[in-house]
Amino acid sequence: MTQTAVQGAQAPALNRGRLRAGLQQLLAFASLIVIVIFFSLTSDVFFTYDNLVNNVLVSTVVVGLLAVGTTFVIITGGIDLSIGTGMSLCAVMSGVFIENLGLPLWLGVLGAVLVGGLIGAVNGAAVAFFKFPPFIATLAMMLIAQGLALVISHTSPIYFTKAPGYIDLASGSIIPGIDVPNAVLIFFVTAIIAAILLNKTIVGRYTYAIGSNADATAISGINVRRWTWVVYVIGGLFIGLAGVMISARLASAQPATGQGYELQAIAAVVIGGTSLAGGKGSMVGTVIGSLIIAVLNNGLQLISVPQEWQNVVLGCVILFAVYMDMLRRRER
Amino acid sequence: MTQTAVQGAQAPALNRGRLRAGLQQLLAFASLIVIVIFFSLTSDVFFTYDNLVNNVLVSTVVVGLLAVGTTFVIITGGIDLSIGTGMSLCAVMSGVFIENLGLPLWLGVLGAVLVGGLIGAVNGAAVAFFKFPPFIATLAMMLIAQGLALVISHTSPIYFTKAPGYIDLASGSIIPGIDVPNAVLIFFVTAIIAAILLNKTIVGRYTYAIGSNADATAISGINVRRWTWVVYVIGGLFIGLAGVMISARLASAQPATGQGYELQAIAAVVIGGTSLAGGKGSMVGTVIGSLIIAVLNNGLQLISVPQEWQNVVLGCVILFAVYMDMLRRRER
Amino acid sequence: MFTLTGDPDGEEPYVSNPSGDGTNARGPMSGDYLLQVSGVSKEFPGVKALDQMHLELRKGEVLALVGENGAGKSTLMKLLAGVYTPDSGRFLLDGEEVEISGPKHAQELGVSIIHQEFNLMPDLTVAQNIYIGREPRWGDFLLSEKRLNEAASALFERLELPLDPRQKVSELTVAKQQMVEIAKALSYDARVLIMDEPTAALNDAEVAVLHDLIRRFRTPETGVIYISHRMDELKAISDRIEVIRDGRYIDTLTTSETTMREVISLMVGRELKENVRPETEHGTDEVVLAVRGLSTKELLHDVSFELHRGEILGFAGLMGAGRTEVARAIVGADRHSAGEIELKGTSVRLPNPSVAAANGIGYLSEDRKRFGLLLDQRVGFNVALSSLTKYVGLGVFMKDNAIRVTAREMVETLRIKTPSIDQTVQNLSGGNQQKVVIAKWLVKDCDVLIFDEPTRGIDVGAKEEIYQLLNRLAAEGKAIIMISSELPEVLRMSHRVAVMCEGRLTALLAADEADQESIMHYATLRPDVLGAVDETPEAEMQEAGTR
Amino acid sequence: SGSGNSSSSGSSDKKPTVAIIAKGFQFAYWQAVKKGAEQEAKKLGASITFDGPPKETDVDQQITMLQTALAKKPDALGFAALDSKAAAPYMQQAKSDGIPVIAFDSGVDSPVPVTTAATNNKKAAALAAKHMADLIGNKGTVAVVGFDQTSESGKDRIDGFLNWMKKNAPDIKVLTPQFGAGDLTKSADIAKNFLTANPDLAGIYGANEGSAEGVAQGVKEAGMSGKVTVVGFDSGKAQIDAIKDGTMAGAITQNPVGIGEKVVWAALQAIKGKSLPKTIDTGAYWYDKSNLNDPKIQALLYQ
Ligand SMILES: Nc1ncnc2c1ncn2[C@@H]1O[C@H](COP(=O)(O)OP(=O)(O)OP(=O)(O)O)[C@@H](O)[C@H]1O
Ligand SMILES: Nc1ncnc2c1ncn2[C@@H]1O[C@H](COP(=O)(O)OP(=O)(O)OP(=O)(O)O)[C@@H](O)[C@H]1O
Ligand SMILES: [Mg+2]
Ligand SMILES: [Mg+2]
Repeated sequence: MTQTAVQGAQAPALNRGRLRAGLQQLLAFASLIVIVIFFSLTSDVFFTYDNLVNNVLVSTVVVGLLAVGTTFVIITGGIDLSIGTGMSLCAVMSGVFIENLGLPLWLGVLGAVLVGGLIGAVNGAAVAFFKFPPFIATLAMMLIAQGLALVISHTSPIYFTKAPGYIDLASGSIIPGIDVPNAVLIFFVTAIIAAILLNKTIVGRYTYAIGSNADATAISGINVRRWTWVVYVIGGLFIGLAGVMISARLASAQPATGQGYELQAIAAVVIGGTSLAGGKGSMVGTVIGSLIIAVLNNGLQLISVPQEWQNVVLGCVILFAVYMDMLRRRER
Repeated sequence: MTQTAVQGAQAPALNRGRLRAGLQQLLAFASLIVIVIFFSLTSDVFFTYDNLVNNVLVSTVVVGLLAVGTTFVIITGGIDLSIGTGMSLCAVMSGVFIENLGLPLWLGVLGAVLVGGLIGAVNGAAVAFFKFPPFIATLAMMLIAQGLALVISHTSPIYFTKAPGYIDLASGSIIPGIDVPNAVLIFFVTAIIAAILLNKTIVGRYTYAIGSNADATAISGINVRRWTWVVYVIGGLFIGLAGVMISARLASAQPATGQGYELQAIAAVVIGGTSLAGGKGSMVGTVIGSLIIAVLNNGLQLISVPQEWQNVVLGCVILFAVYMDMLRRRER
Repeated sequence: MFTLTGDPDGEEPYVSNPSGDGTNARGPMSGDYLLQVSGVSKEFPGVKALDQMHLELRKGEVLALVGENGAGKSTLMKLLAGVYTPDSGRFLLDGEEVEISGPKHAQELGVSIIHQEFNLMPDLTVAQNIYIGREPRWGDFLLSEKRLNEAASALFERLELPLDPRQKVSELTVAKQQMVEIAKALSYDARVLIMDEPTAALNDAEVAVLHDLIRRFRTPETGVIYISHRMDELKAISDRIEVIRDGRYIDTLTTSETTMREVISLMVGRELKENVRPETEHGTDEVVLAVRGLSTKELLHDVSFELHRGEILGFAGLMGAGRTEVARAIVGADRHSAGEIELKGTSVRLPNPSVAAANGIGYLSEDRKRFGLLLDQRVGFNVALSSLTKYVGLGVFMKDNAIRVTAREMVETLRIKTPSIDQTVQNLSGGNQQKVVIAKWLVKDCDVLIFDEPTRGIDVGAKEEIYQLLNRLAAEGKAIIMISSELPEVLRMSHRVAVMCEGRLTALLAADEADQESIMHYATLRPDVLGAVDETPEAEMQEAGTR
Repeated sequence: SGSGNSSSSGSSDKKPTVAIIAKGFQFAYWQAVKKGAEQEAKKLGASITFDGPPKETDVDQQITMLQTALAKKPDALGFAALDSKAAAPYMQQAKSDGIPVIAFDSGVDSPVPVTTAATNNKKAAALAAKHMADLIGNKGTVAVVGFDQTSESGKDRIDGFLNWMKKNAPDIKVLTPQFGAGDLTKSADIAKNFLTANPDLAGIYGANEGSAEGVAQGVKEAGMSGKVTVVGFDSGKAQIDAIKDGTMAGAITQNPVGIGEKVVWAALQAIKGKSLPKTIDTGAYWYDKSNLNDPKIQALLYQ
């Protein structure tokens, strides 16, 4: 994955390039590191294990999962606005499966993830087969998912009472001794799987190819429609997983939350250096982008920046982080 | 403006084409007409002068103004996420100018519109000169504008008490005898000006050229950076105008509202057939798109669709409208 | 409905069949044919691109397909590649009728194609592009990047192409991108290889390499369809030449028994004034543009020359010599690190092409898709793009009617084949797209015109017209730089020839000093100091060129 | 520590710190709560922080803020839960960290909070219903504009109203509620649509500040000022003006400043280990033209 954070799907060219590539990789983290150092100096609780793991990382999980999933979609040159409300719908369906229908935990979780896959499949079909612009197809899905989440839940949160294990999915800690919440582990494990999928498998290769030049990909004999659809389904599975994680964390499925998460996730992806024009991007970048947003939200509150100023600072830091990334690439 | 709704910046080709172009133009309205007919049949109050003008058109104004302004930006292949919160900032500044500083009405309004232009100028500079991706530059501006609106207003609404004429800007009726609120008039007049700007002037021509292929446009000897910047400034002026209209309508500047309007405005633009990839689009389409959204919101409530279902219907209708538009183009 | 025509041994030229149904009793056994196309038609909105088209490819032959811009060559090839489906007609492969359902199917049938317009994924590497859809894998899913690059390296070694498998395609020059396309097409175990203007972006040395590749590819079981507007290379590479005009089959000639003059007259359907030479012996003494010590960070080193009023200054050099970079640096499309540009005696700063254009310097790029055209806009808009400021009336409004008049004039003057000036440029044939770019600069009316590969993809007839046009412009007092990879063109058209090698200007030759040998000499005159920055590929290229 | 008002430990020589997590911060209501808290903190010599999520549906973000606030190890915590069940584990964490929790605005479904300073939203909404019924003579059609379909307080403000009507005013027909997300323009559009669809509408109830002000605006735009009975909730300049000019008949106000004061007061009591009542009802009051200038009411209103 060395150079991939920068470039996409390639291994570094020459041996002398390895060192430079390694440095590049480090530079990708630059803004994150700068921000972390800043908060470490200005707050004495920021750089504690407890804050970093239980606050920063835990709050990265949901947006991070959405961002990881939607990275695939964005690299194809698409966009998915339905991830936020789609997540709520999946959370609600998880509640329906586990609480209302009393299905076993694993089946309920699987079902919720598959509902996410279904959302992705519908989006993907609209984009790939019916040629809807992704913005429109997923905007419609955003509205439809929001509506359905409210309709299905009868506009009330569904509380997980029957399956105590459900909450442990997010807040428990499967590794004895080390106090890392499962949600964080699940996030990193799935991010790594996603990175492998993107960089080391045929799905990832076609994802880049379609985003780079869909016509040329089609002429090369690749079934662009089918693979585009597959990419949206993958994105959808992550929506489902995010829905499970947010409802497990809150011990409840909140039907009205969700809107706004799509912008945060897309922002994380773009801060991570993935281009909305398609063809370029990396999973490492997306994870870093998600962390930057989470660290900022946490750190600004810790150093008691008044909330109305927090947005101003957040905006400026996003510009700074992206500018650093742009400089880094230009220097290559 | 005949065929431009379809293709962009040129007048219709041949005389025999005129008729076909006219028909096309009508078809662009097709989904709107279908929706209007549907609601006319299902609700006996929908198709009344009062409902159409005072409810539907009045509720079109703010989103419509934002959509009209952002059409320019989208045709260049950009996007502006800051229009919603930028509008709030302009509203707050209008309050500061007129209420806090006691400037005369016209100066306050001018000032607020210019603040919008300034927001656009900053966005434009970030995009055109510093080469930020538009999504990032305007996302940062969205956060910053939101923060500044709250900071400047001390997180309280500013009420317009000193300048009674301000409210008339939106709710008064300048044409005696005919009961059309000024806000509606202003919206249509500016939309027409925008359409002329886009179709009949060099700014419009360059807007299409940049969106179509910025590299080729630059090599053709056009100062792409400058014109991109100009386009964002134009978009910004509309943000300012929208800020004036919303605060005039409410007789107060609400610093916290605004977010979410950007998605509605962009949706209106895209429903109107403008491509987010740039190079294609029309003002007529944007106005139609804004009207479709407003009619739906109004009509669904009139026929008492429960609110949680309204989003579902809205999503489906957007798909339908865009699909109609896609069919219409394919048939050309 | 259709019977085969022609002599089994291909000794006699086919008789043209104006009715297009190809009825003719004589013919070889269908087993001798690799590929047959009969009665194929294809219509686009407003354009009948192919009308009862007919083509036969024999086993073991190179069949050249020629025709004017917009004749329908690429359309026919796209039908064969499964990109379009025909409105009517049949395809026979090895005598058996096939229906080509898509690009993948065409590949499976053994039909491999190099498209005229690049069809590469710029964000992927060279190797990834070549093996797209056929990546070496572990199992079904996991990619093996190592084996991929090894396969590509082996392929390049076999084909003797100077390509780096790991380089990103977006970083390659047009010529190298063309090599990637060629390598990709050859990497399939194809029986029918279709090349749609593979040499448009190549210079003579690279063309030789390509021809060598084709000869090696040809076996008794394979065949090549070769499309080109370079008449000289048809003689060198093809066995037979099929001529088409306006979407219709005209004739098939045996190369060894025909003259190019005959081919051309069949193609254009009229006599051509050939071998246009500059109207004046040399330009005036008035220096319009002086470039002094131009250097860039990457490549250019101390490039100095003067351009005179009324002069055509040819630029020759091997691929990557830096001709394009000189042009881009002059107009400010790229930054230069040192040097000065004087316009009519005063030093000017040209930070970007818009300032250059305002100062009367126009640049026509070699890469028309990326830097030349607004592909999704209409012909009229593209033609007027550079000169829109000329068409502003009443302070702000565009004078659309005046634009339309100009656009129509240009379509006529340059014989741009388009149903109307409202056709989207994307739908024009490659050569006609190039004409649109030229039209744009003619309308702009610059004093200094830098034409980078202006005749790329343009048919012979139109080429002559463009040469005449260049001469006329020069005679009118414009100063013209013509960058070209076609040496004969450079030699014919230039008052003087500038030769470049590895970013340096190695010679400025007067017309009478310039010939094939002298230019080749200076084009390979590598400075002994420093050595090249990016040594390997260029070195190999030059070997290939001098071989 | 680097920043002046960042505080991390409760060492005795420092001012006690109270971290307050509200349901929002942008609306006047929350600013009034903040103001009350700040006043009380100044009076009692404490330092406070005040945060809230951008929207009242952002449960997850509020939980993150809660966690971050706990990371600062404040001496006490004031918390207005968007979803009290979802916050339960963090209440436990606060308890094990020894941080006393004061619930406010609405209850927290947990034994942890030492006290709850809140308005009883259902009761308050019932009060609004009662006044509405009185004003329209116990018959006719009434419309409801809410701000949030899912949160507890959003629901209580509607349910309290609907339940009272059902029980006490059988002749009043209440239309299906619509929700405007507290956005003035949206709420105004909704109110106008209600009036168009039901020309005989007797009254409209707006369930929070934004909704009520939006409804008043919509009624004005429809030219129905005074012809339809508008009952609001909360306070704010536009509402007070609407009451003065007759567009709005009256509204329910809570005591946000009082809530803020009580939170800080109770927090300091808890820090000192003093016992507190289980609930502090901060009350809800009807105000209209007649009692607008009553100093008791004036104290509850904010602009
Ligand atoms: N997609 C399309 N839509 C409309 N017209 C098209 C399309 N593709 C090709 N044409 C038209 O069909 C005709 C044949 O085009 P084609 O590209 O086959 O020509 P060509 O012989 O390859 O020319 P060139 O030598 O310039 O490449 C042209 O008139 C062209 O404008
Ligand atoms: N986009 C690019 N990215 C990286 N390198 C480039 C790019 N364009 C050109 N180069 C390099 O710059 C050098 C000069 O290229 P240039 O295009 O100026 O040469 P040229 O003489 O015009 O030859 P030709 O156009 O035939 O390739 C070459 O070494 C080439 O590899
Ligand atoms: Mg062609
Ligand atoms: Mg070149």
